[in-house]
Amino acid sequence: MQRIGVFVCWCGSNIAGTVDVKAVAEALKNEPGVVFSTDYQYMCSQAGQDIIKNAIKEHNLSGIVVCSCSPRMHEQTFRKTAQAAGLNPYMVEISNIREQCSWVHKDMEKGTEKAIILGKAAIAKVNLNAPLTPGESPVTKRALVIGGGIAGIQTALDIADAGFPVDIVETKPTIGGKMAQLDKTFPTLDCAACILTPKMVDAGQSDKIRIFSYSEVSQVKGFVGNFDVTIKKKARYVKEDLCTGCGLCTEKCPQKKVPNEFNLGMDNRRAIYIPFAQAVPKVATIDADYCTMLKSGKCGVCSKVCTAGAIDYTQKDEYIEEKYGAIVVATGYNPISMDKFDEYAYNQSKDVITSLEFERLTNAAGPTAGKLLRPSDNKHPHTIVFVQCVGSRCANCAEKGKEYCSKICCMYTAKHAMLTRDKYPDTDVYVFYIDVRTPGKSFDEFYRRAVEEYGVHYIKGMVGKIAPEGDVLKVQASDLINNKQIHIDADLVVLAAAIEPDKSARPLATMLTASMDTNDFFTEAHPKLRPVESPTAGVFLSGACQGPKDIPETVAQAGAAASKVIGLLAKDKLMGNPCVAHSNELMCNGCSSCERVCPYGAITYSDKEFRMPDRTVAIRRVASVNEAVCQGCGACTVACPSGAMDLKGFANNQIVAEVDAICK
Amino acid sequence: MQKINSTMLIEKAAQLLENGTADRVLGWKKGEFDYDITPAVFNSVDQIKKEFVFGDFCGANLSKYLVKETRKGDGKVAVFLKPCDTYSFNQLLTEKRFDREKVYAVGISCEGMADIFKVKQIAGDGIVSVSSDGENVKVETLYDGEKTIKLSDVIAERCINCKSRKCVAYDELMGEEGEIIDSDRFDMVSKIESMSEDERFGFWQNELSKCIRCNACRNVCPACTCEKCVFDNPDSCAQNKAPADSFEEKMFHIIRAFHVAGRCTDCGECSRVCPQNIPLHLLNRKFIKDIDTFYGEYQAGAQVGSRAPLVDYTEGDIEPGEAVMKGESENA
Amino acid sequence: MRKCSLQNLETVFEKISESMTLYIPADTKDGADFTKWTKGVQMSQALNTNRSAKDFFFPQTEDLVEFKTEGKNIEVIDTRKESEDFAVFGVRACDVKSFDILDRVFLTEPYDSYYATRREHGVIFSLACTRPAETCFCGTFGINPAEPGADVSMWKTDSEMFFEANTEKGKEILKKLESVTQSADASDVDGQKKKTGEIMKKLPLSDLSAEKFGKGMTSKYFDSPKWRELSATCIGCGTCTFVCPTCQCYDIKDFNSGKGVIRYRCWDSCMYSDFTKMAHGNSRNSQTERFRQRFMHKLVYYPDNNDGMFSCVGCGRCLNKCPISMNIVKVMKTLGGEDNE
Amino acid sequence: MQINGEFKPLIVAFCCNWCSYAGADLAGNNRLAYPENVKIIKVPCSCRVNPMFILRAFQRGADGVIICGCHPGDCHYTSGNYYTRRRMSLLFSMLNFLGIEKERTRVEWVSAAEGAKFAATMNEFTEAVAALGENKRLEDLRCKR
Repeated sequence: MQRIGVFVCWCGSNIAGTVDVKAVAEALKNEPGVVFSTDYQYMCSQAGQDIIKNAIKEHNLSGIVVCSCSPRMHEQTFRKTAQAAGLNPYMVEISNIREQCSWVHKDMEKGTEKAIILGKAAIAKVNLNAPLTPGESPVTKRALVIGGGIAGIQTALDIADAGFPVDIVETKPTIGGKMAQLDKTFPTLDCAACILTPKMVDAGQSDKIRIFSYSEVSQVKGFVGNFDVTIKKKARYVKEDLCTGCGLCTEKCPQKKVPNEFNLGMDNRRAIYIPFAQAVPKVATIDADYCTMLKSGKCGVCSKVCTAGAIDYTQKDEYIEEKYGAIVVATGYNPISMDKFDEYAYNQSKDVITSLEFERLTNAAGPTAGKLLRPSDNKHPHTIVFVQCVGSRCANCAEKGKEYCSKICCMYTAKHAMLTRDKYPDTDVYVFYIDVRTPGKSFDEFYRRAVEEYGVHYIKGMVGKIAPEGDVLKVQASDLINNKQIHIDADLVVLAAAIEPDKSARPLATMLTASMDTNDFFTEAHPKLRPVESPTAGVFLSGACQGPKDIPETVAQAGAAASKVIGLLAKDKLMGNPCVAHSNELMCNGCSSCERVCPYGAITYSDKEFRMPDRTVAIRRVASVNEAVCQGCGACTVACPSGAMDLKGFANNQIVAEVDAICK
Repeated sequence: MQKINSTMLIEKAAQLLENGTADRVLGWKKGEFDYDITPAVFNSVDQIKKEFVFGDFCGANLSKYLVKETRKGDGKVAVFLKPCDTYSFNQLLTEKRFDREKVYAVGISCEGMADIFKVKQIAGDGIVSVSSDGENVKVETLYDGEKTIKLSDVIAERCINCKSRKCVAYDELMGEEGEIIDSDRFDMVSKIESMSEDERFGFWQNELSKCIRCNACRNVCPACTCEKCVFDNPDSCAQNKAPADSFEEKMFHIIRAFHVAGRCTDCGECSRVCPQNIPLHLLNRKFIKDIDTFYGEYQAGAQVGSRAPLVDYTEGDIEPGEAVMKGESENA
Repeated sequence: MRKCSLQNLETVFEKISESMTLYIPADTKDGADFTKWTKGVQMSQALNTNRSAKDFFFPQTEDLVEFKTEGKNIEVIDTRKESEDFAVFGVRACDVKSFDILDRVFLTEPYDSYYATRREHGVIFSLACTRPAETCFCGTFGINPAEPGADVSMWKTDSEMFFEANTEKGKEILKKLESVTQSADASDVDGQKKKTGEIMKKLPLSDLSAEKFGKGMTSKYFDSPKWRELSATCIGCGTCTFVCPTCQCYDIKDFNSGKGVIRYRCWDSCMYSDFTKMAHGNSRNSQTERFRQRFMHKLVYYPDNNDGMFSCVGCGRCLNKCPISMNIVKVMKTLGGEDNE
Repeated sequence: MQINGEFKPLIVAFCCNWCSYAGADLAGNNRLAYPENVKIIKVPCSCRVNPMFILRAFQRGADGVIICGCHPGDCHYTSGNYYTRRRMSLLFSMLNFLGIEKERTRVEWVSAAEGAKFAATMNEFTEAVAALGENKRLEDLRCKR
C-alpha cells in the first residue's frame, strides 16, 4: 500500500477563486492510501516545494498528488521536487484543477466537486504507480552516412567538423552523386563541379571521414546509439591503397565498348575506369561484366601497365562490420524511366533526351565536350523543345508517373533554356509547362530573365505527341492560353522527367525499420517539427530521399541532419523515456500485431524456451521492447489481444483506476 | 468428381504414417452415435483403421490444434483441412502460431457439413442411426422408424453461407481445389443493421442474455490462441468468469469480437459450439462487413503474411462518425 | 393421486402461481427452457430443457455479501433476501436425482445457507418420461424415468396429467390444487410406466454400466494412459460443467463497484485452466489432469465420499452440447473397456 | 448521472498528451466554459485508448465517452491516431450494431491550438448525450446500487 501525500494548490485565486481548496484537501484525506493532505497558496514556489519535500520526509510518503495547474506547466517542477526529497519522480501525479477545472467552471460548489473527483482519479492512479528509472544506453561515437551525393557529403563534413568520425557508404566507385553530373546550378549559374569537387576533396582528405565507395549496407542491427552495421565492399579488383589514380590502365584497356553510365550511356568507357577526373576516391574500378580477363582469363593488360601493382583479379567482396551511434540516410533520387511515355518517342528517337542527359551534353566534361550537338547526327540543333512535368503531377496516370511535383524541374528547365539561348543565340527554344513554380530565393527573377532577356518561348500547355519524321521531331502540343494547337518541327526535345527515390531505399528502409510513404520517400518523424529525423530513433534523413529537393535545400537539410547527429553523438549515455511499453513474455503469443503497429521498430522477437503450465517445455516466439527505441505511444498495447503488452506510467490498470474514480 | 469419403481419408492417413511423412495425424474419430464425432490425434495405423472417420458431421476445424500439437516432439503432424479450415491455418501462420515445417497439411474439398440439430428437428428424438450418401440423409429413430431427408435441408447454417470452397493452403490436395463463392453471408447482418436501434438492442440483449460464459466460443476459435486470455487474467482489469450483470455479457462478446476483428476468417466454429445457440458469428461478420466497406475487401487467412486491417491504415481512412453511419445505412 | 385434463393444465398453472412464482418448460427457438409462467405460456413437449433445474437452486451467479466503505470504515451488509416461494414444473427424473447429489454437497457441514434457502422455498413437480432420447442413460445410475420423484411426481398421458405427492410440501401444494384437479387411481399410469420401461431397454445406451466404477476405484483408473487420448482434443471450455445438473463447483469473487465491494459466487469449471488457482499456481496444470478430475469426480471420488452414489444422472446434456462430442459415456466405455483388451 | 433529480450526463474524455490535452489547457487559458461533468483522462496518444477502457467507463456510469487526438497526419508518434481512427470506427459501428446509442461515443481531432474547438466540442457532445438520457444499455446495475 502506498503512503500518499496530497498537495492542493490555490494558485493565488486562479484555483481558489472557483474551487474550495480546503474542502478538496479535506475530502481527499479519506481516499485509500492517503496519509497526508494539505493546501497552499503557490505549490510551485520555493515555500510550496518545501512543504512537499518536508511532507515526503516526515510522512515517509511513497507517492504524491499535486492538485494544481496543468502537468504541462509544472509536472517537471514537482518531479524534481520529489526527486530532491528522495522520491522517485515518477511517483508524482498531477491533478489538473486549474486549466481543466477552475478556469472553465464558474460555480464554486460544482468546481469543488469536480476538483475532488479529479484528485481522486490521480490518487487512484498513483496508488498503482511504480518507481520508474529511465533506461541508459551508451552511444557509439561514430556516424554512418548512406549515400555519397551532395547530401551525404555535406552531412559527413559537418559531423566530421564537430570532431566525430563518419563513414560514407556509396554504391558507385566515387562519391559526388547527381550533382557531379550537372553542368551549372540555378539560379546563380555556378558550375556544379566548381562548388562540389572541393567538398569531395575535403571529404576524401578528412581524417575523420572514411569513404566506402563501391559498397553497400547489407545488414543493420541494434538501435539508437548502438547500431551494428555490416557493409559489403564490392570487389573492384583494384587495391585501393595502392592505386594512385594515374589512369594509365583506363587508357590501355582494350575493352572500349562499355556504355559510360556517368554520361548516361551517351558515350563509352573502358572495362577498367575512373568515372570522372575529379572522382573521390580516385581509384580505378574493373567492371566485371565487361573485363575480358575476369570473364575468360585472357588479357591482363591493366595489370601489366600498372606500375603500382594495384590490380588484383582475385579480389572478393569484403564484409566489414562496424558500430555506429547514428545513421543518416542520403540515398538520393533518380529520374524515372521514360519507357512508358511512348507519346514522347523517347525510345524511338535519340534526339529525345532527358534533362539529365541534356546536362551531360552541355557539360564541358561530357560526351560532346560541352558542345550542344544532337545525339543522332552530332549536328547543331536549332529548334529545341523542353517538356516539363513528364511523369510529375500525374494524378490520373499513376501507373506511368508520380502524383507529386518533382519540384526541381521548373528551375533547371529555365536554366537549360536560358543557357542554350545564351550560348547559341541562333536557337529557338520552347518550354511547355503546366505551371511554372518558382518559390525559391531569386527563382522567379531567374525564370523572368529566361523569358524576358533570353526570349525563351514559354507555352502553357502539354505536349500531346512527338513523332520522329526524317530529320525532325514533329511536336504536337496545345497552347492553353491562346487555346490552339501548336505544331513545331524540333531538332531536339528535352524531357523534364519526374524524379523518384533511389531503388536502394526500400530495402534499406526495411533494414532500418524506418517508414516510407507510398512513393518510397522516407517519412520524417514529424512533418513539421522533426523534418530531418526518421521515426526510428537514431536514423536521420538528408536530401532527396525524404522528398524532391534542390541543392540549397539539400545542403540545408544535410546540415540539419548533421546537427541532430552531433547532438546525439555528443552524449555519453542516452537516457530513455521510462514510460515505455513492456511485454510480458509469459502471456505473449508472438503474433506480431504489436510489431506491425510500432512506428519505431522498437519491438523484436526471439524464440525462447518456456516451461508450460502442463510441465512441458515449449519454444515460443515472444516480443520484447527495446526501451531505448520505444517512444511510449501505446499503439502496441491495444493491438495486443492478450494484454501482454502494457505501457509503464500509463498501464492498463492505472487508466482503468482513473476511469473508475471518475465514474464513481 | 467423387466426394471425399472415410475410406479415402483412412487410406491417406495410414499412408502418411506408414511412409514417414508424419508421425501423428489430426483427424476425426468415430463417436458413440453416427453424428457425435470427436477430433482426435492418431498415432498408429491400427488406430486409424479402427477409429478414423470422415463424413457429414466432421464440422470441427482442426487447425487450432496445431498450435498445441506442433509443440510436442519433433516429428511432423499431418492434418486434414476443409476449405474454411485452410483459412484459419493461414491466419495462424500469419501470426506465427506454429511452425509450418512441422505440419503436413492435406486439403480436402468440402460441400458443406450437416447440422445434427437440424436433423433432430426434422427427424425427431431418439436417433439410432444416421448416414448420408452425399445427397440424402437416412435417419432411423426409436419412435418414428426410418426417414430420408435431403442433405441440403440439414446443411449447417455456416455452410449455406460458405464464403469459399477453395483450399488456400495445403501440401497435398484431395478432391478439387475449389473456388471462392459468392454467398449471402452478410444478409443477416444487413437485416439487423436495418432494424431500428431499439430492435437491434432488443435482439442482442435477448441473444446475449442466454450466454453462460462457458467459453466454448473462445476456446474453439482458431483466432483466439492467446496463451492467456484477458478474461482469465486477474491482472488485465477485464477478468471475469460469469455474466454477473448483463453488462458482462456484452463486454465479453464485444471485446472478443474486437480482438479477432480482421483476424477472424469466418469459419463459424463459435456459433457451431455455442450450447445456447447464440449467433455469435454475426458479431464477427459485422466486423468483416464493416472492414470490407470501410477499407476494401479483406479476407483473413486468404494469404499468409497479409496485414490485418487493424494493424494497418491509410491516410484517407473513413472517420469514426461517418463509419458508424455507413455501417448502418449501407443497406437501408 | 390427482389428475387434470391437459386442457385444464393452464388452470393448474394459474392456481400454483397464485401463491408462488411458477416456472415451466417452454419452447424457445433454441429448444425448451424453464420459463416463468404467465398466462399464455405453453408447456413444451420436448424431452428436456437445455439448461437443468439446478439453475433455480444454485444459480450461475449469486451475491453473498456486500461491503461499503465510508471514509476509512467498512460496513458489512448481508445482501440475502428471504427467497420467495417458487415452483419448478416438469422436472425430469434425472434432474430430480441431481438434487440428491447437490444436497449432499450443500446441505452437509459446512451448510450452505444460500442453497438451503432456495431448496426450502422451492417446490419441484417432476414429470415422468415417455420418449427418452438416444443420449439418455439415467438407467445406468439406477434412475427410473417413469418414477421421477421430488415433491410431486407427474405423469402425462395423451389427454391427462397425473399428480402424486411424495413429500409434505408436495401434499400441501396438491391440496391447494384440489379445486382444479380430480382424484385418480395410481393404476391409471401403470400402462404408461410399462411403456417407458420397454423403451428404456431399447435405448442405445441401455447396456452402459457403471459397475466398474464407484468407491475405491481411484488407483485403478488414475494412472490410465487412456486419459491422455480421451482428453487430447478437449478445448477446456466449461460447456459440460455448465449444462450438467450435478456440477456444483463455484468461485468466489469480489466486484468493486466503486461504491462498495460485492462478494459473489459464480459457477466455475474444473475444466478451466485457472480453476482453483492459488498463490503457488494451479493444482492441475494440464488439460488431461483437469479432464480426468471431472470424470473421476463423477465416477469415483464422489461415490467414495457418498456411499457409492455417482454424481452423474445420465441426462445426456453434455452428449448434446460438448463442442468436440467428448463425454462421460465415451470415458466410461473407454476406461471400462480396458479390462477386456 | 442524476444530480438533485436533474440529469447531468457524465462524460469521460480521453485526451492525447500532445494535442488534445494541450487543447483542453488552452480552453482553460481562454476561460472557455464547458460542463463540469466532462472529466479528462490524459493518455500519451489516442491510440493508447483500449476499447476496454471505453466499455469500462460505461459500465461504471459514464453516459458518454469521447476520444480526442491530434488531427490525422499530425500525430506526435506519426501514426497513432490512424490506428485510433480504424479501431474506433469499427468499435463504434459495432456498438451501434448492438443497439447502443451511437451519439454516446465520439472521436474528435483537437489540436493544441484548438482550445475553442475543445470547449465547443465538449458543450455540443454533452448536449447530445443529455438528449439521450442516462446510459441504460451499457450500464452495470451493480454500480448503481
